[in-house]
Amino acid sequence: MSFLTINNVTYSYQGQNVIIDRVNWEMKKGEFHCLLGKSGCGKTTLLKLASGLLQPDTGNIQLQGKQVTEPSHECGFVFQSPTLLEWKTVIDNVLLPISLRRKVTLSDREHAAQLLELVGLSSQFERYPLQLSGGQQSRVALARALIQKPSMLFLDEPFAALDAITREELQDDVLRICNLQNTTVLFITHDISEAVYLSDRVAVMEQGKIIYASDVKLTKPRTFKTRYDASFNELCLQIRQVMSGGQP
Amino acid sequence: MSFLTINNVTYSYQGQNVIIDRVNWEMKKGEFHCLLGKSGCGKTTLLKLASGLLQPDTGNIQLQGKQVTEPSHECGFVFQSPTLLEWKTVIDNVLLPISLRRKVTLSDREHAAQLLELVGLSSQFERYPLQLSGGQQSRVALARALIQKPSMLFLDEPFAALDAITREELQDDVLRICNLQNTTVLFITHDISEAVYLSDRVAVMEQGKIIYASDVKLTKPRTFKTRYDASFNELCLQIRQVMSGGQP
Amino acid sequence: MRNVRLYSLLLLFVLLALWEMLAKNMSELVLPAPSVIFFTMLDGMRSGYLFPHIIRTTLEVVLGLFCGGLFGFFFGILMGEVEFLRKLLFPYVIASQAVPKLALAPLFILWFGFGMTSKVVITALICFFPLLENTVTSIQYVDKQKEELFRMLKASRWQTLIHLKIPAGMPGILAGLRVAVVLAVVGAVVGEFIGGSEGLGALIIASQGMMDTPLMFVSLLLLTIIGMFLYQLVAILEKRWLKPYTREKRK
Amino acid sequence: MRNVRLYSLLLLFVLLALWEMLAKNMSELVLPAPSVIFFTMLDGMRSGYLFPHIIRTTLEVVLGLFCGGLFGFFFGILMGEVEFLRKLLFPYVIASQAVPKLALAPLFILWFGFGMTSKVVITALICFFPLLENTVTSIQYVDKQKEELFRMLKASRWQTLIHLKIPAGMPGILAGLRVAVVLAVVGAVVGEFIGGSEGLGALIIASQGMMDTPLMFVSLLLLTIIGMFLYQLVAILEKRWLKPYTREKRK
Amino acid sequence: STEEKKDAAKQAVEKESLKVAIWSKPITEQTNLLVDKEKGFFADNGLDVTVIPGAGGGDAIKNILSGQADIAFTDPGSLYSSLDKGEKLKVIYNIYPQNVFNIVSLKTSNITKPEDLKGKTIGVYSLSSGTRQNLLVLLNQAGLSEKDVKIVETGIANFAPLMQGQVDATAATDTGLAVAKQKGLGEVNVIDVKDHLNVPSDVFVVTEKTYEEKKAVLKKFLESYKNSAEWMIKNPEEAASLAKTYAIDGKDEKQNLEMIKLRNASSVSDLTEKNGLGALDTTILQQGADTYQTLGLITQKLNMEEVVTKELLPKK
Ligand SMILES: Nc1ncnc2c1ncn2[C@@H]1O[C@H](COP(=O)(O)OP(=O)(O)OP(=O)(O)O)[C@@H](O)[C@H]1O
Ligand SMILES: Nc1ncnc2c1ncn2[C@@H]1O[C@H](COP(=O)(O)OP(=O)(O)OP(=O)(O)O)[C@@H](O)[C@H]1O
Ligand SMILES: Cc1ncc(C[n+]2csc(CCO)c2C)c(N)n1
Ligand SMILES: [Mg+2]
Ligand SMILES: [Mg+2]
Repeated sequence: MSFLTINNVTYSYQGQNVIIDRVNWEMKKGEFHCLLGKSGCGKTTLLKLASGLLQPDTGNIQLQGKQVTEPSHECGFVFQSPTLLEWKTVIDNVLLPISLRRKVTLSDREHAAQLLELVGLSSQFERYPLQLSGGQQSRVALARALIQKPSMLFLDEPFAALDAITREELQDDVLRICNLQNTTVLFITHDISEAVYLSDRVAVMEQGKIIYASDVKLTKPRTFKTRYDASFNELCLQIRQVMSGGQP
Repeated sequence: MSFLTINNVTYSYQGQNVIIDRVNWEMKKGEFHCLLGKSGCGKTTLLKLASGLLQPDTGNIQLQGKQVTEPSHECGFVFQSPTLLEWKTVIDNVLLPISLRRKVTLSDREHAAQLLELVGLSSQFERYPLQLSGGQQSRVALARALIQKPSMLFLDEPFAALDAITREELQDDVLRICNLQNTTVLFITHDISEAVYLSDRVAVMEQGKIIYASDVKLTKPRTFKTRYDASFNELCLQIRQVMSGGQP
Repeated sequence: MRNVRLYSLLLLFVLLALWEMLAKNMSELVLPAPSVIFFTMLDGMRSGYLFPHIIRTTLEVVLGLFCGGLFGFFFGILMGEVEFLRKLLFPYVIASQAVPKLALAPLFILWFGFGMTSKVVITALICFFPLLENTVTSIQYVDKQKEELFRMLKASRWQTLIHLKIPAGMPGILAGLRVAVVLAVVGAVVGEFIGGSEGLGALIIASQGMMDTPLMFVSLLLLTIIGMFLYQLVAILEKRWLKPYTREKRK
Repeated sequence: MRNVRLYSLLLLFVLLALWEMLAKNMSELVLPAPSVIFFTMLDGMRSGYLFPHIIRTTLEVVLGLFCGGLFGFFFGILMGEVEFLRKLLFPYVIASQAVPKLALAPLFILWFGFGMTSKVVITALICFFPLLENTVTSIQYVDKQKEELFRMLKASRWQTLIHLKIPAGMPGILAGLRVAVVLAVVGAVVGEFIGGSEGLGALIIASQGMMDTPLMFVSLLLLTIIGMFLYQLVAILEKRWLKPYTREKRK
Repeated sequence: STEEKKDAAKQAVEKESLKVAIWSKPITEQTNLLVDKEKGFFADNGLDVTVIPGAGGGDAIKNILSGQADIAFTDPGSLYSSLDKGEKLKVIYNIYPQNVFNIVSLKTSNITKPEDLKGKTIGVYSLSSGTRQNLLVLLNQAGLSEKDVKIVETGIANFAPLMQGQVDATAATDTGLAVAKQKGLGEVNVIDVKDHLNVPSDVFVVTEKTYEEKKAVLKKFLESYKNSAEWMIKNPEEAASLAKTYAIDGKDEKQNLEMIKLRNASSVSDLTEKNGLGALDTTILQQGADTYQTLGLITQKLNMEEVVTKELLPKK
């Protein structure tokens, strides 16, 4: 049974030209899907639709069989820009989702501290967001999305502001955590190899349509060796070609 | 004679721990240098120091032999986040640097339109920034930096929010324009191959220090073939090793 | 939103009915019934008795608002920009506000004469403060990143102001203007209390002397209408100017 | 910034000197010299004559400000959140402001008695508006991205308010509070104008009756001091609360 | 016709301008002062009179002290206070020799003489109002003081608390009482202050300097004013109808007439019968000053002989 179903969805901002054009998509529980596509093709919009932040003009979206009409408690979201609250410290920002639902306990704080350590910000708990570098801010946003242990994660280019090393570390961390919690993840990235490395399935969008989709049949868990696998590079190349307009 | 000289510069925010630690750097007229480094290592800070936005605690910075004490008219800057004015249309945002200096002429508008076309935003002139996708916003910021035809460009991860295809197109465009105008460029990126592809010289920072620097001796102009050059990949690998903590 | 209109009217009628009932059990000297007020107003309009007063007061309000608004905006910018001026002048600004103008009447008349000037000055004095305070605040809390952008573009202080701080602070500034608009009405009336022989404020005093409470309420009603009208005007201006800020919200 | 103190004092002296000179050529009944005012004040302080008035007015201001401030903040939030309420109630809010309270005196006395209540009510009525207006505005212009974040986190309306809109709108809200603080002083005095035998407003009226202009100016001076003191208090609160907003600026 | 205009302009220039600061807005009871355009009492005497409004007798005096006006139409209370502060003033004309203040109580409270007020709650306009000062004068005449009664400031609509029983009595003026009666006040007892100490209600006051420098003009003014007052006494109906346009509160002609008749009555006294309108009685003004001093409303002993001057009074 599918966990998230996007069913023939169309969307346009302010009734102007169509941004999302009859998209269909399906995700099973625990799967990790990546969305690729040129800048401005509608990835973020699709993610917002899937998460219930936007309502489709036509078609429908279902999460665990239920129609999505608004964001759900079970979903975590990392926006394209970090979107932290300037007046809260880093750790309070991470704890925000919790503090909105109940009193923050000591174990919550410990959990937040763990996550911050995981994303490599162990010494910045009490800093304010404006005192962080761009990449540090985006890592705080990631930690915030993870603190609720969501069963569904929507990640919009969470690693775009990170260097190759940190990025690869975090890729592995996210994969591990999601595996552990059997989290379903819809992930947007511009890095083709990142997409292939992470996903069970990748899709390429163009002008609001999904023009290509492919299962990634690499062994799991992925390790650094995966990147040197022949089929890895082949898939990357294929996707590249799709994106640059050639046929798959 | 060097165009930009960074001379034994130290910097710390609010007198806390040292962020930039006795950095020396030199750039000649028309050179393209890339700065790499882990997230939070101080790249943005160094760029802001070099551009005169921040003042070093010790040491000094010289542009064309003159001490840099404040930003100069000859410098363009792309910030890590797009930083557009929400109440101006895209084209007015691009024209902002001009409109601050003199009346905007028709030829300025044409120039702006050209640049917007160059960055692939030909149909969005009259939109407002909030109606653009993340990558589109960052491209507007790039166009804004280019409109003054600056002799020195500071680019802080301008392509981070862009997909591989658009990114490579823009890389070539920027290289071409800078070559044409003999622009000196200091460029921050997280993409090692991007750094190598673009630069005459790359540097790797760690904890406020420049721990590695190397000339890139690939043929110019760079073409898509460059990326498949053996020495290209070798250099990439070397930099990767430096960044992941191994010796060069 | 058509419903709002309906409910608004409904509420109005309920309130009027309540008032009418309340007034029934009370001397007309204290609280005249809305119906009485209405007919008094009708009379005053028909005979043309009210018009010179309305015109006079409106003129004072508009002129005072214009001067005071400009002044407040201008000084708000100056004091927002220059910390020195802010620290230097704020005590005097507060003094000018905390002092009840009614008590300073003779001085104003001494300095600005009996004509309209003194009332315009009082109005301006009363309504410049909210605009000043809001302007000072609004242009100070500007996005740091945008400020850096302007520093990078070597924008002069003036340009940063015009192209960044004022547009970015517009919502706050306009909130100040809306407070100022309403205060301006009070200002003009206070001015007329003191030394005016025309205007709705003078009419209030005169009607008090005559114990003509209905007439007094007519004046109060007219003042409210003037205030509401000006407020609405600002709201319309706001809708025009702040389009880009709210564009996203529309859908 | 120590220089500001110096210049501030200097300016004060220059102004006082000017005033002294101006007053020399004028009847004490119209404009008393600062020196005269000072000695009158000293006398009043020494004899203890002024204290009950000061205490009374301060109490009214503080109580009125508290009630009016809370009320304005609370309704500002309600009206900022619920467009329906905003459209429904704003006419009445404006009416309550555009009407000069002085004219409504008899009604207030009728409803709230001769005691302190009527003055507190008037003060509250006068000072709630700037806070309301600024709150309404401040909580409406919130970063769209942050709003989306809160929607994603399924924050209730209330939580979005508490955790996002109010903190983000704090600078604007505090600007409103600062205007309110100063208006509260005027409000209390106007209340005392109407029917009070104690308080600085009553003292102003009494001194006008006795044509004791120096005493009137002493009252005005004391009012200014109360206003300035409260304003400064809010500024200190602001510095505390808004630290994170301005943290970057310090260096 | 252009020449005519020029002539008129010339005349206007040649007219002596004079500003009269009054204690109120231009109201019906002062119609004679306001209708110069129509009746020309002052213009015909070569005067160009401007009326300057104020909020209370104190304002009128402040306005002459600051040079904003030449003549003050003010009450003796304000005069005494200013003299007490050392101002040099001259009283040149007695506008209303009759005191217009009174104490009004409901028939049911059975207050008929000042002594009955003991222990009662009495409403006054405000701390600075004539109602309070005159109440104190009356109490003083009855051997009572402020402490024997409870004075509350009721604001200008002071009859409402009386009707609602919040006060036992209220201090008012004759015109106030008349209006209140018209609005349904009902049966009341009235104690008139004039029956106990008939201090004039209003006088024309000038500064000593103006007095010295502008004697001729002042004389012309007083003469014109007297004419206007006589006209109003003779033609109350015409005045009432003119008040509709010239007085700010002259909406209701019937009420205008009542006001004007009351003021006409307070403009005359035995003395004015004898010496003509405006006749000054130094003794009663002195008595008033002394009472104000005993009441503590002023601190010094005033000598009204120095202040009152009959020199400018028009002949009968
Ligand atoms: N305004 C500030 N106040 C205090 N510390 C700051 C401030 N800005 C940055 N820092 C700290 O300085 C260090 C360097 O920041 P910088 O922005 O230069 O990093 P960066 O190399 O650009 O990182 P990234 O790749 O994530 O953008 C970081 O550890 C950051 O936490
Ligand atoms: N609020 C909006 N109003 C109108 N048009 C919008 C709005 N947001 C986005 N768009 C348009 O919709 C299209 C898709 O935007 P979207 O943000 O989904 O792109 P994206 O695939 O996420 O791009 P990027 O990789 O640059 O983030 C773009 O062309 C953009 O201009
Ligand atoms: C006929 C007449 N009626 C009322 C007053 C008003 N008045 C009398 S005393 C006083 C207090 C001092 O201002 C005031 C206001 C007046 N002057 N003449
Ligand atoms: Mg996007
Ligand atoms: Mg950076």
